[in-house]
Amino acid sequence: MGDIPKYLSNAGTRAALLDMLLDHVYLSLVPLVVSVALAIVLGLLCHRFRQVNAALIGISNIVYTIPSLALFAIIPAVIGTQVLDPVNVILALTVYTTALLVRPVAEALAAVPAHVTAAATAMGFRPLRRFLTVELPLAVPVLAAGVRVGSVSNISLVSVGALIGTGGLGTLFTDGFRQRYLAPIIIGIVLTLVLALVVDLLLVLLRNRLTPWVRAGGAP
Amino acid sequence: MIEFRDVTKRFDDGTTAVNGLDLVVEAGTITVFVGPSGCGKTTSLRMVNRMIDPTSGTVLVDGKDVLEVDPPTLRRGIGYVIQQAGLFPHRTVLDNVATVPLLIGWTRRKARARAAELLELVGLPAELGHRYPVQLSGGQQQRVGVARALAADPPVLLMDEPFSAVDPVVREGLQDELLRLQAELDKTIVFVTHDIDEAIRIGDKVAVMRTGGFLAQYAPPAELLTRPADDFVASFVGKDRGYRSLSFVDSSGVEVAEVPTVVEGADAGSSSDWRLVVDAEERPQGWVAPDSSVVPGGSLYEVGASIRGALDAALSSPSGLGVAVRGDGRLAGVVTARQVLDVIESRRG
Amino acid sequence: MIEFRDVTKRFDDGTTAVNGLDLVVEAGTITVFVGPSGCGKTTSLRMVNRMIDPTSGTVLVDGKDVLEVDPPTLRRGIGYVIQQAGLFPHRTVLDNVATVPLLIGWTRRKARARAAELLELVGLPAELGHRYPVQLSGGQQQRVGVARALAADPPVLLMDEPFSAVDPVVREGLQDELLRLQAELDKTIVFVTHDIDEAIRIGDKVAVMRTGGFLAQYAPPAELLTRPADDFVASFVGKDRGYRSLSFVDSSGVEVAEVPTVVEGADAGSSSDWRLVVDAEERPQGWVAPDSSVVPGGSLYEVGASIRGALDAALSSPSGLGVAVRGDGRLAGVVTARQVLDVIESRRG
Amino acid sequence: MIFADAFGWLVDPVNWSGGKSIPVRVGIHLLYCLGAVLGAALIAVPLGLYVGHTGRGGVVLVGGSNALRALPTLGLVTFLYLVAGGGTTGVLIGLVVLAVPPILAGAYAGIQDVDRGVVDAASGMGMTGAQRLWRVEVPNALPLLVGGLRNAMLQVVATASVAAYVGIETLGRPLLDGLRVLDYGQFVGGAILIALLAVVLDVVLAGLGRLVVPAGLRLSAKARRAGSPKARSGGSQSRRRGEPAPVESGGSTA
Amino acid sequence: GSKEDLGGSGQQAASGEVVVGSADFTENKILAEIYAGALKTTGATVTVKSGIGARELVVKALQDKSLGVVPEYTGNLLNYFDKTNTTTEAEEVFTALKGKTPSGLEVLEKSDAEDKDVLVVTKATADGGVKSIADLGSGKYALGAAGEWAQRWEAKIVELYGVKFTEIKTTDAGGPITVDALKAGTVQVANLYTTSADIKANDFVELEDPKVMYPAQNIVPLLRSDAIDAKGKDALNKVSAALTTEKLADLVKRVDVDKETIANVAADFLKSVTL
Ligand SMILES: Nc1ncnc2c1ncn2[C@@H]1O[C@H](COP(=O)(O)OP(=O)(O)OP(=O)(O)O)[C@@H](O)[C@H]1O
Ligand SMILES: Nc1ncnc2c1ncn2[C@@H]1O[C@H](COP(=O)(O)OP(=O)(O)OP(=O)(O)O)[C@@H](O)[C@H]1O
Ligand SMILES: [Mg+2]
Ligand SMILES: [Mg+2]
Repeated sequence: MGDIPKYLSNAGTRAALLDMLLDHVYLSLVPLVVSVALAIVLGLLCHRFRQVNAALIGISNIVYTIPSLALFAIIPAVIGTQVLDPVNVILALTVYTTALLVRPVAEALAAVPAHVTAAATAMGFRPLRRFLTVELPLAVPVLAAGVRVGSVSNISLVSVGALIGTGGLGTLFTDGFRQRYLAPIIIGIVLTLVLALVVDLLLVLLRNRLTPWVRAGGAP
Repeated sequence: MIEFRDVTKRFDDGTTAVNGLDLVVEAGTITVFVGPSGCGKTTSLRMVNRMIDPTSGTVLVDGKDVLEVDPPTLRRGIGYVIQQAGLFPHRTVLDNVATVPLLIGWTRRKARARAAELLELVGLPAELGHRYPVQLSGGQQQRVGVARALAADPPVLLMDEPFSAVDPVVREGLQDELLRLQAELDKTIVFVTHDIDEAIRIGDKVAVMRTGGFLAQYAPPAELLTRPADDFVASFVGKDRGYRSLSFVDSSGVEVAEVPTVVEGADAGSSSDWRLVVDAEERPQGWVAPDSSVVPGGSLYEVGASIRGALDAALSSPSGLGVAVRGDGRLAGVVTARQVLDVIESRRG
Repeated sequence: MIEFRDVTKRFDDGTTAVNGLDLVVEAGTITVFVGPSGCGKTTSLRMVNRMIDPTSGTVLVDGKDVLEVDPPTLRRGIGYVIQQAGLFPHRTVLDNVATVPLLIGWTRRKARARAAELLELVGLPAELGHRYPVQLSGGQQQRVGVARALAADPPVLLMDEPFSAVDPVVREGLQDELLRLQAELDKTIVFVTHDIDEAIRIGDKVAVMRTGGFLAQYAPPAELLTRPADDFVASFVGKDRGYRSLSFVDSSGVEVAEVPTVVEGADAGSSSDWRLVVDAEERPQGWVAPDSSVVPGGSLYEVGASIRGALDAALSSPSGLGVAVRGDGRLAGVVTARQVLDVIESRRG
Repeated sequence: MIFADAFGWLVDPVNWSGGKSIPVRVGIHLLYCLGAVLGAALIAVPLGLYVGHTGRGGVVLVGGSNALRALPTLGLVTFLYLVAGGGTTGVLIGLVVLAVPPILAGAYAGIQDVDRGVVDAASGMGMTGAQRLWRVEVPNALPLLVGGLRNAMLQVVATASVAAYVGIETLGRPLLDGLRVLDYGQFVGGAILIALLAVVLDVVLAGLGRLVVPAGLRLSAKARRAGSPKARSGGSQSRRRGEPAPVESGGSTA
Repeated sequence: GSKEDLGGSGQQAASGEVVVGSADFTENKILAEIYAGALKTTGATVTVKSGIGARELVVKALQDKSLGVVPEYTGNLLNYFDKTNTTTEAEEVFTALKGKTPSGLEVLEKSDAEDKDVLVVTKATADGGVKSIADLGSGKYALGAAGEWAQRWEAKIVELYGVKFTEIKTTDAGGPITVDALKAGTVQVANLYTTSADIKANDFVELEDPKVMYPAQNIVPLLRSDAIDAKGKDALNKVSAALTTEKLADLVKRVDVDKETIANVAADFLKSVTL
């Protein structure tokens, strides 16, 4: 472990680490944001239509069985992106994260008390407005919990992309492994953890900002 | 005015929730729908603001078929108070109340001002406005629900078991509040409950419904108690209906008599009569028995209120003398059960 | 017998839920704890079976400090019925009821037999035994809850708002059931409710509690109605307390008189008197007025029941004559409100 | 055409015999997965039950399991390979770390979600802590517990392919080899095999779940889904979710 | 790589930006870094995308414009472009390669530096009489090599030497798994590369290849013709000229054994070259 200071002493290495970290952030968070939007739409469909619900939950279960590595590499073959295009990783992670989030979103929407939605309808809300201003905000606590799991697992999944040469902190693992060099591996693990922690913290802050009523005294 | 014209609602699963309902709710009155669970009260109510559309028949609000109005527009003109208040947990009390004004395009400032006004109207302190619904007691939430429904000053108000979630004492307070408000605002109100006491207490007219969506009787409450249309209504209004129907007999015919009094704290001396203890403001506090022991008093009734209170005052009094008070709580006099009974019998004749 | 000796419970957050409670529940009686929400009823109850331990003071069951008994052992000897039944969703009804017998080491066969017996006792058909709780109605679940608590035949029964989840009609049935069971089983029962009517109906004694954990009054229900200890109790027992206290006065002193009758369907002829319509089995059906019109009858009362029913029968009757029936529903005679009042007054003297 | 290649690879008899045949790799893959999930269950189930039962340490548990989730499996596996000097231990530990959080969440949430009234009734009847746990809490927690195991299994099956990177002949082998030479047949064929294995294991676990989850709970879940009023007054109204599908429901780890 | 190159790598020619790719082993990464350094001196904007996997992937990346130039090896590259090739001698290979390189791509001058496949055994095995590939015999030993080895060489080794392995274990491309397998005895023969630092470090013995099964593997830049201008090509040629096998092996050792950074090692080397 004494290698770590030596490893970090090189300015080029530090710059490279920063690059990888930024790549990692980009590769893991873009899918997160996209999937939240997608999951909200799909979750809404699930919530409104029983058949869609069954179908989408089934599909997301199947998606979850595809190994991430496979998905990273099949995508270019299927949709014709460039082999090394980070879009592949982003797409793959988007698919996973959406699969992960659809269910909690649908459940959160279903958990909005019927009397609250009925009250909104009775006051003359049109469906879209009701969804955006009543149902969705109330689903935030559950959605946030899902997003937190999604962000953490994305951040750890991006590393696998290193096996096909797609940036991120995972490169530290493959490099370190080939050189039998623990320093980059340890630093890679630590940076991944710290990144996950920081993002999680930010998500908690964001959730708290969006849900002041929850801390006012008990769950909705 | 709300009219149901031969309205039937059959759900997809074959349940007939409302069956040929014919009924007119006069403008400016409170009509209560009452009946056992599942008899179609909620369904009837919801056909007024098109939360549910009838299978056949017509519902008219102020002479206009509701099916001809776009639902959100219709609903914005009809206040709806839902069981358990249905408040938006994610909005402050003030924002909850301001919901409909904002929907119909008021400015935020104006809507908030209106909301604050309404909180006062329903008897809530202004500082509650910045709390969230979870931070309120059940009774406070119900009040907010009522305030919210009143916000855009709709002429029609639908209330579905609005007070069912609170305990009996608070519930009575809310009912009083509603009656006070109605005296002031003069809305057309349809009120659903499964509590016959509540129905009798607040309804100008009561519609008793029976399982299967049938209207069993539609009449003013006094008539319901004295002349139930059939056994179902009779058993539904309960076994105290004779006593309760006295609520609709006023007590003005009962002459109050004077009674010897003792001011609280003063020496009672001795006497062979029961003497009423009063405080410095002449408010009754209890009785001194002939043996000079002090005993708590019975219930009080207000002069001019219903004769039910007068009878209960007499029955509950240890001296056999029911105590009448004026509106300000001061002693008016005493009555005996016999006197009350005389009045009741004279009314019957 | 259960004794509370100066029992106080203060929770970690500083809430004093029960404050210096001193109270004795006699063996073989039903004591009801009643009071507004949060007044400490549940906390008091749970100190009996050590679901909660008191901060100070002593709770004794049959003279023995409960703190000296190992909680599971103590609890197996005390039946506990929880609000909303608390049935085990993963076990059949029969296995739910057999839980305690199995815990204390009965054989499965014996426990099942006992459970079946208990289902019958609480009025449930045997075939329900093989269902799961989710397959029962709310009222049925409550009955199973009671059966489960009775399974090991514990001398003491704690019931925490056991009937609060069901509608008023079913609730009344369950209360009757409980009274019937108690007549048969002679348990020492502590019953918690926030419904004063329920308390008065089933309690041999009622403890009215006040927010802050204070005992406001501990008395038999009749006394509670006629002599509430203070304003809080008076307002809590409600304003009809004079009338309701008549529930505890029996009607045997009221002599019934004969009344002319007309058999249903037969020609009524004409008469200047009110005549009672009866069916072939002599069960009252309504009245024929002097103008020969048929009007529905008032409430009926059973001879020997409380005088409250007699008064209501008289008040509700269109003829002014309250109709008394025998246990089998056949006409016994009629009474006037005046007669009833005479009896009431004679009782007071 | 990719799938045609994959099919070609899958049915090529060459791939069905010898030391690197599909059956052998499926076997190895399966062994690692079962081992990892079993190991994780041995750690996570008692821990989850304990924390759920006593209510102590919930915050630490949730925080800790979230941190575990953040550990990159590839990093862990390579790190452990270099430290332990071999692949097997490293891969097993890496997969166990992966499987612990979902199982923990399932066990913990399962116990936590048991209706308060039911737990209360159990103690009120004189059950000891252990009796309450085993006779009431655990049976009621089974749907979520099994759900947690299914989640864990899915993730482990998908991730065990990484083991090939450190020289273990799991189904990740065709994946990595196919990738090196862009042999899509081999590559997609491997992916399909992994997905199939995951589905089969999931179905098996779901079946197992049906066997162990008491009938009463299944009925309650069904009634809840149907929105029947009976279910609302039933014994388990505080349970928000029915039997969870394999996809992790975020709510349970909030 | 940095963020900017992630999305825009396709337009590198137009913008004067060059992406240098490398396969996933140290030597290739060093070479990529050296190429990048050399190209920078010509004023080009250069980014490095390293650790991409095998040749198949790299070539595809060059063709779909993800990459501009990669360090390659003459023999393997020729075999890749021409599956039927049989030439193995350095000049012949290079000439053939130039002819077989698909249009749009091209190779520059080859370097003297060479890093070819080599089969190694432990000292103990060598002492037991195994000096040449021919001594491996049939059904005696297990081989550890990367996944694609069997496909490329299994038939050839039978044809030239009659060698059959009991098992061809997939390990990795000359990385820790292969070395560990050989050390642990799970395989007795391993496919490594001549510049590998592990050979010396572990006293492995390189087997002779008298029939030249493994072709010459001179370092050569493979690029997409329109990705690099004349100045750039000139710079790369100078790099190739300055490189020798010994220098390359030393560079690899400095990274793999002494844990110096690839960038430093590459920069050091570039200082010794006059561009
Ligand atoms: N959406 C629906 N689909 C099918 N049946 C329904 C639906 N809504 C209500 N019902 C049925 O219609 C009948 C009347 O329901 P409604 O809600 O109007 O009763 P209610 O009088 O309001 O009862 P409660 O006092 O329990 O609220 C019931 O039998 C109910 O089960
Ligand atoms: N575990 C606890 N920690 C802190 N305070 C508690 C706890 N349990 C109860 N309390 C408080 O103690 C007081 C009495 O509670 P208790 O449950 O005994 O009331 P209750 O009379 O049964 O009310 P309800 O009719 O609503 O059931 C309340 O203020 C309650 O909030
Ligand atoms: Mg209703
Ligand atoms: Mg309570």
